[in-house]
Amino acid sequence: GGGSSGGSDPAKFDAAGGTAVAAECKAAPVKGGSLVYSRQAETQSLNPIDLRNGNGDIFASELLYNGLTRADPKGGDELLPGLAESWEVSNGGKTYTFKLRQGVKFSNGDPLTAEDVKFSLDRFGDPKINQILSVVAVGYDKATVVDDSTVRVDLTEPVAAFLYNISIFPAFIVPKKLVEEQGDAFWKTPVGTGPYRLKKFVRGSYIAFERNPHYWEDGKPYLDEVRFNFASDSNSRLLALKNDQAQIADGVPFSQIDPLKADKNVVLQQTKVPQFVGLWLNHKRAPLADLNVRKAMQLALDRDQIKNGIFKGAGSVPNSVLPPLKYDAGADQVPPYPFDLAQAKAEMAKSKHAQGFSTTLQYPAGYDYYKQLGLLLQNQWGQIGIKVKLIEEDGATGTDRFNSGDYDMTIPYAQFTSDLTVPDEYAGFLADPASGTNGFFSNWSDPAITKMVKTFATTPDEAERAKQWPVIQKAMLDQTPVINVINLPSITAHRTNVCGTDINALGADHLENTWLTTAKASR
Amino acid sequence: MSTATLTPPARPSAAGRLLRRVWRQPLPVRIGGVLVGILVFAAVFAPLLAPYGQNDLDFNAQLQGPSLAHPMGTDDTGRDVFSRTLYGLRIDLAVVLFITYVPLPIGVLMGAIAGYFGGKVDLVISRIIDITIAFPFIVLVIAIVAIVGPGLTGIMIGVPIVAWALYARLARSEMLVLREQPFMLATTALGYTRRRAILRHAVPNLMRSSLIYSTVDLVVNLLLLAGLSYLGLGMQPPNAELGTIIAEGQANLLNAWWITTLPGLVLVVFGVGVGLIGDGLSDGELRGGGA
Amino acid sequence: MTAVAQDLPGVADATTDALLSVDGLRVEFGPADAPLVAVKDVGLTIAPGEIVGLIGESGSGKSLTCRSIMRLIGAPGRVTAGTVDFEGRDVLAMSSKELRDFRAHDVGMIYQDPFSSLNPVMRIGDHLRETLRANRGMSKAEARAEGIALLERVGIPDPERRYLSYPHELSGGMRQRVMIALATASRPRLLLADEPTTALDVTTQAQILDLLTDMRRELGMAVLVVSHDFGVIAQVCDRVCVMYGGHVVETGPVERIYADPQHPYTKALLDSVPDMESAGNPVRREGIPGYPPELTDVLPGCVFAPRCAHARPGCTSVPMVLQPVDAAAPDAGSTACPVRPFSVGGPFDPVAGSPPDPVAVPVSPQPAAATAAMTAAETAARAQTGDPGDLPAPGEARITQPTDQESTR
Amino acid sequence: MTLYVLRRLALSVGVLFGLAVVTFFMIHLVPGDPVQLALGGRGTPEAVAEVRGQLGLDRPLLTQFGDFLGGVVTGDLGLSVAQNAPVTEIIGQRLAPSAILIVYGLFVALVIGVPLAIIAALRPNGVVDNGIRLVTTFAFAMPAFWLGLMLALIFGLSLKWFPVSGYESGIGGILRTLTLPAVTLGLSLAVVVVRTLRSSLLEVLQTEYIDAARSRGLGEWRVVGRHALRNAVMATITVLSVDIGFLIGGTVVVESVFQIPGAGSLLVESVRARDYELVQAIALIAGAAVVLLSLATDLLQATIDPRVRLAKR
Amino acid sequence: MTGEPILHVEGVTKTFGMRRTLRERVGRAEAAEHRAVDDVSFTVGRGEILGLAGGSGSGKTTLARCLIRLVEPDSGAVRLGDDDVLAAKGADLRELRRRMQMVFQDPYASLNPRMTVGTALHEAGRVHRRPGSEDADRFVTELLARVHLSPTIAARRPRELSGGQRQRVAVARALAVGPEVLIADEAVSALDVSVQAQLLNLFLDLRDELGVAIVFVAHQLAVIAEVADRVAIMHQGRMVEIGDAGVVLRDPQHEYTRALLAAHPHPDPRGRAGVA
Ligand SMILES: Nc1ncnc2c1ncn2[C@@H]1O[C@H](COP(=O)(O)OP(=O)(O)OP(=O)(O)O)[C@@H](O)[C@H]1O
Ligand SMILES: Nc1ncnc2c1ncn2[C@@H]1O[C@H](COP(=O)(O)OP(=O)(O)OP(=O)(O)O)[C@@H](O)[C@H]1O
Ligand SMILES: [Mg+2]
Ligand SMILES: [Mg+2]
Repeated sequence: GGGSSGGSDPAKFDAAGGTAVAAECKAAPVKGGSLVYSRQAETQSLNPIDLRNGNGDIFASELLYNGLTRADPKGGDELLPGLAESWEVSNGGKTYTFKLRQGVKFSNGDPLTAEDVKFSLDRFGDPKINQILSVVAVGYDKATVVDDSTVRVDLTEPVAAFLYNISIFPAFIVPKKLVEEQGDAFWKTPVGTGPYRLKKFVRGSYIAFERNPHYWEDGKPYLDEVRFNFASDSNSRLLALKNDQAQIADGVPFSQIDPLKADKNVVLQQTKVPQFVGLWLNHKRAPLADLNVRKAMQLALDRDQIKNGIFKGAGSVPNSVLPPLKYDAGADQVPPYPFDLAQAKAEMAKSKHAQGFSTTLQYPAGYDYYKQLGLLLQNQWGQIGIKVKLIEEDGATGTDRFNSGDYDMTIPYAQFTSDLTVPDEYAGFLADPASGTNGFFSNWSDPAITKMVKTFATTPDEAERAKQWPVIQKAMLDQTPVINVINLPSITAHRTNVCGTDINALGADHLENTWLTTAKASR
Repeated sequence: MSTATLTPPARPSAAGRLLRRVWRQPLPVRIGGVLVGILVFAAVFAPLLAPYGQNDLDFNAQLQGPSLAHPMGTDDTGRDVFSRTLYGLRIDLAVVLFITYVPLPIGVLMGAIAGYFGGKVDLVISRIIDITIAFPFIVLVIAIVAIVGPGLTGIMIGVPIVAWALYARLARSEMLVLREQPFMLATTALGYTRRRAILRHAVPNLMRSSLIYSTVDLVVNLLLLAGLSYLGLGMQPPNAELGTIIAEGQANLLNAWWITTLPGLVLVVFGVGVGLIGDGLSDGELRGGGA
Repeated sequence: MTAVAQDLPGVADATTDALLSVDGLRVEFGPADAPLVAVKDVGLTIAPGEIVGLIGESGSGKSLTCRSIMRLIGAPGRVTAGTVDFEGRDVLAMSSKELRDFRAHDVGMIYQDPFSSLNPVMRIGDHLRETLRANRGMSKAEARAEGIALLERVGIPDPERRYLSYPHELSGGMRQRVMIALATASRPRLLLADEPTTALDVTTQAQILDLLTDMRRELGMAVLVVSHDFGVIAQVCDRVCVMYGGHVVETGPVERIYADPQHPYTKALLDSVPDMESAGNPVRREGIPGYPPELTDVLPGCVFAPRCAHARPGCTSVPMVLQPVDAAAPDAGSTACPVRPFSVGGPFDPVAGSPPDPVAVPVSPQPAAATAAMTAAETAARAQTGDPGDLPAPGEARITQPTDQESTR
Repeated sequence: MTLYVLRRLALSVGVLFGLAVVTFFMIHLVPGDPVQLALGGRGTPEAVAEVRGQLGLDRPLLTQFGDFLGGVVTGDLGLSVAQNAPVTEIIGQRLAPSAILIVYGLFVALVIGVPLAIIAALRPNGVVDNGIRLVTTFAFAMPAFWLGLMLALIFGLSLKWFPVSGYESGIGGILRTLTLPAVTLGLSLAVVVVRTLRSSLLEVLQTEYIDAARSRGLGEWRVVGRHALRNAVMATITVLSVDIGFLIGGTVVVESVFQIPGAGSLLVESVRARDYELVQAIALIAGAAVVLLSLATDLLQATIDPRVRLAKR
Repeated sequence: MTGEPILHVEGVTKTFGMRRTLRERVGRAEAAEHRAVDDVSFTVGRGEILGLAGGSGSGKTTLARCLIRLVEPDSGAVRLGDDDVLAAKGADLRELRRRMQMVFQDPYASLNPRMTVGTALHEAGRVHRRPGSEDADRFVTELLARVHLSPTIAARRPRELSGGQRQRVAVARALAVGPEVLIADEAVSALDVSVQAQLLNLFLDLRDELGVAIVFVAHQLAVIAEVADRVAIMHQGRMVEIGDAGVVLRDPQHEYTRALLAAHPHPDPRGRAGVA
């Protein structure tokens, strides 16, 4: 569980390991060809409001549908117009009026109507339908068709992140008539406005898309056909890539970074996404409720060792307890915890647990890097007298224990990613009791920070928000309710003949910009 | 050999007798015995033999190929694969022996009872056997792991729950033949209780083929451990188990073959050793004294 | 001791025009450096059309002798000395092609257990057809007609239906008839019958024995009948070879053997045959004290000496060589006992060759005492060869490796 | 015969019922909420309750079990929570690859195993025999994922004879995509074939009817191929039918290595997701397969060996 | 020489339905319903040997097994002394079985291959708390002496013994529990004549010295003639003739008995018929 995406600065943050754009890609894009993408997570559902299999579902929906707004497919945490050409915010941030893009057609040739938009947004706002991510529909009241090309949305309160909230899958626009007529059957042969349309879907095996001839961006997409081959085994994905059985592969394991760098046929691409190793602390457990202890734990972490030893240089040292998000201040403004054993020991000495204590750390089974990380944490915290017992948990059990607060320390999700590029969602979970998650299941609460987060989430003004967040970021880091061990990038690899492989801030490939230098030779 | 011994030779020690008995077996059994013997020795004395601790991380020696310092190379956190293999072997052998030889007598007993009594008893036991065999084992292991917590405990509970059934089926079909044997009839004729007939007379005779089968089972179980580790259901960290080592190394298989291959080879050697013994035994060439 | 025997010409009653003559046959098992010798020195001849009986206790090597003639000794076993001569051809030296021809056309063999000598998953007809097609090159239809005719000849009622039966659907007697039909399908000149009736009840046994003599008469084939039942031998055989401990100890016409056995073993054997005459007044027979030797026993001199009522000190060093019973009458057969306790002149001393001191003839011991004594002797013999756990019990040491090395060559 | 089959099928229904009971309650006992998991672990309590209500997961267990059984009878295996799709549809797509893989693997095992077993049995304990036993034992003791990857590296990456992963239907597709997986599976099973067949061949070769056949002057190949093999094959069939469970277990790993969308990996995923309906359905189908297979084995044995009477057991 | 009757058998009948043993399945032809033993009655007295003869499949073994309920008869009565064998249950049945012992045909299969002779013999005595069984060594030695075996045999396992020795051990094991009736089902058929004679003597000794009643099953009439006081002939499940051995075997009344006698091979070749 837990795999969703969010967006922030999609710039390649690791120049050395980043995309080396092949010379051929400098040329003008060529149309045609088909591309095989070897993907870690399988697609199970094509219903964007009921995506239960995380990225496997999300990335397929991203090709089939569009929202009113969208994250820049080329990266960057700015929002671009999607099916809405433009919008106006009024009524103190409680009313949004969207002007729809003209001439947009669904992949079956039907025109996009304001009714479709209203229909889709109302589904988004109905918690009975939007079960998966109702949190992003916070404050949604209703949508009204103003005219053929105008839709107004009213909110119950100002929601600063609203435009971001509707940029992701629950708010994708679907054709009202067909959905109503066909019911559940619609999602088997879905119709959307995205760059591709469904060609064939073989459960557990692959899903194939073909060019949507009615796509609204001129000349795009370039590819005739895209096929996602599901391959949960990483060796298998890489073999397929090396074998040219696939041209792109996602989920490149950290251990393969170095070997892949040496491969002439393959380009390794790291993209910053709001993903991190979130280590949750249970504040119901005495030693962990002690701020000095938490600080000591932060200070005792040798993050460089973690980064280089385990993540093979990928990732970055965080200056936040949350993953990298929009508005995050830089290290100069909010400095990260340094690795300082002496200071850590001093903090321990100040705490009520100066003599050290024993605790447990549970993490998802089946990931070698968590195993190694566990060992390293055990080792590093052992130096300040914290004895950590490691427990591997089957994912489902782990989630269960996390949700019921039955843990000391836990890494609750194997892939821990924010759904949005803005901090509203995660900050709310952690600090807003109204989220109902009891401090994101950590039992932590801090009234002061709660108040700041509330204000932040309801402040429509961008500049204002950009000023507020670093303060919250710093306050949270000081408090360390949870520990962000390290920020992780998304790592994909593709063959050199594949161009335009940018990944948006949500971690999704937008294959409408992708093209093959060897357009006819692929498959 | 005409030197007649007039005085009986001094009775050799139990170990000596065992050794002598092993030595009288056919060549493949002997080779198998030596292979397994070496591995058992290595496992038992792992703490003395291992040059490094099993969890000593060394970020200055990541992914090094086999060398004098690291006979089996290092893994991607610089742990010495050889040391981990030795320690892993230790746990593996213990676990595998447990999950193989705990269900064996239970299964044999159940099979013996079913075959001996026949009729309703047989019907009931046979159905239970059928259900157990038909049950997707992986569900059970995952379920147990989820209940008792991850690690070898789940495997050590889960495997025996299922594994007895194979032995039971084997023993039952043998019992059907055995019970018509005059010496089994004789237990009835002699007025022995059924309990005695089954426990003292039938079970020891049913053991042999189960023991032979168990040599296959040993290997299967060892592979199962590895397979479950591959699926993330194996040993609790940080300590190693062969399957875990192999499964972990699997991520590096394309660039660091030794992490998977060398411990895998140990597995193979164990399998070959046990297999040779089992082969020899099933050829009916076992010489000297009954078990 | 066997070396001496090998240097001698074949058995005394060998005829030059013999169909089969076996000479100095030796079969070993176990490691080459410490072999277990199962057949030590066997010689016998069979004339065309003759029925010869081979009698002896279990484990005396009868079956191995038969198998050696067919060259069917399995892997750990091997013929280490001797010749098997069939009409001037040396069977032991045949190429695999020749061997197959030999088996296909010249000899047939039937076995003790009719329950296990037919392939349980093949129909009777399949057996016959396969054999007829392979050995007599018949077409399918011919083979079927001939197969049914064969079944009819061996007295199987309703042969057409039986042609389609599976072996387990037939009674033991019928199966043995089928075996005879199979073994004689290619009209061999020699039939080896290894205890053909042991598994059958007396009524069926009588029928099968009749069938054998009928076949001999009709086809003119010679038969070697192996049995441990003197009654069976007496009923059908012209001549008898008596085996003990891997040796032929006496041969001769069946009447002579019965009326005037020359070897103490033959006599003791005849004396232990249960007799109908005792009905109504049970008698105790002596039997032969002790037990037959086992392969691991190394017995110098006469193999029968330890159980022999007439043994004397020299018996443990005499060679086991067949000598004519009566030099004047070569047809009377020969015996391996130099003591001749039943000869007109009384027993000879085996060493000195002179009639022995009558006092030296040991009195036949009480069975109990003899048994105990033998057990002790056996124990001693075991002690010589090492660990008692090593001893294969008679009958248990089966041929565990059945592949006929020669035949696959 | 028909009666026998009917009787066995009746017994099988009992077995499958038992299997259903065990699977149902076991999976429900396991901690972890399928709905919570399906909703990504962050579903609001309301959403969770909503979905539970929709799926009927809020009713008493026994009612749910009754429903499940009713569904089995009517062929409606329910809805997968995790995938939000009908179980029959999901399984329908993923059963074929596994079944084909198993059959293909079995075929490979036989094609490799039977000749080797015969060769080994003809010269027991010879160099060839020992060599065969050693090599097959080797193959047996190799972890499937290792063996599979090696095959993929050699025949997929280097020689490019086969794709390294994936699955395609159709004869050509199956041959292309399932050959390496089937070889991986078959190699480890071949040793079982070699072992049992070899030793039962050795046993059969000692019997009198083999000697009898030889003494009739039949050629060695005929003796072994026609007389010995058919009898020896019985034991092998029995062992294979038992080992089919092992085979099904083996597919999980092989499917994962070669990324075959089969039922094995689906089962693992489903248990992970606590996808009750799916787990139950797969368990039941796998169970039915095992049960049917053992029935088929018995029938096959009766065909091969006329002595095997089916009326009793 | 016949003492008072100890074993009474009346109208015992056993019908086999579909279920048959493996051996029979492999061996015999199909028989849907088969009367293996058909209304058989007889008695055996103390110190008497009753010879039971008949062709293969005539029901000898089945009858013998019915007596101690290794096979459950369908109807009839079996009494040992005054005790009803067919009605006994549990411990009573075990006690009755103790009093009626059986020796089987196959010397190679009738002893547990995994037990030494000593263990097997001692076990039998100990289970039934036989007097003297507290002292294992003496108990075993005495039993072995009874069947003329050396005490060294005690340490061996069955496969280290010859067939004749095994059969003696089987007899010793039967004697270990102190039976009043001994049922020998083809106990000497598998043995060589030389050893057979020794065992026949042993049975005669047991009869004379211990006064046990013996039901001696054999298919060879000559063997029966050597030991039996009385002879019963079975044919197709029925007992066609029973009487003193001398009478039955010399002057058979039933046609089947005569046929059996005629087929019996005679060791004297001079008397043979029809051989060229
Ligand atoms: N494969 C074998 N390995 C070891 N010893 C064997 C083997 N086959 C036969 N023997 C031994 O060789 C000896 C002679 O065996 P053979 O079968 O010829 O005896 P036999 O006279 O036919 O006896 P029987 O009357 O029991 O059939 C026996 O002691 C037997 O144990
Ligand atoms: N368990 C059984 N099930 C079915 N039929 C049986 C069973 N036991 C014996 N029979 C049949 O009963 C008949 C009598 O068999 P039984 O074994 O008593 O004969 P027998 O006189 O001892 O023969 P043999 O001399 O061959 O030992 C046979 O036809 C046999 O097939
Ligand atoms: Mg023989
Ligand atoms: Mg009988």
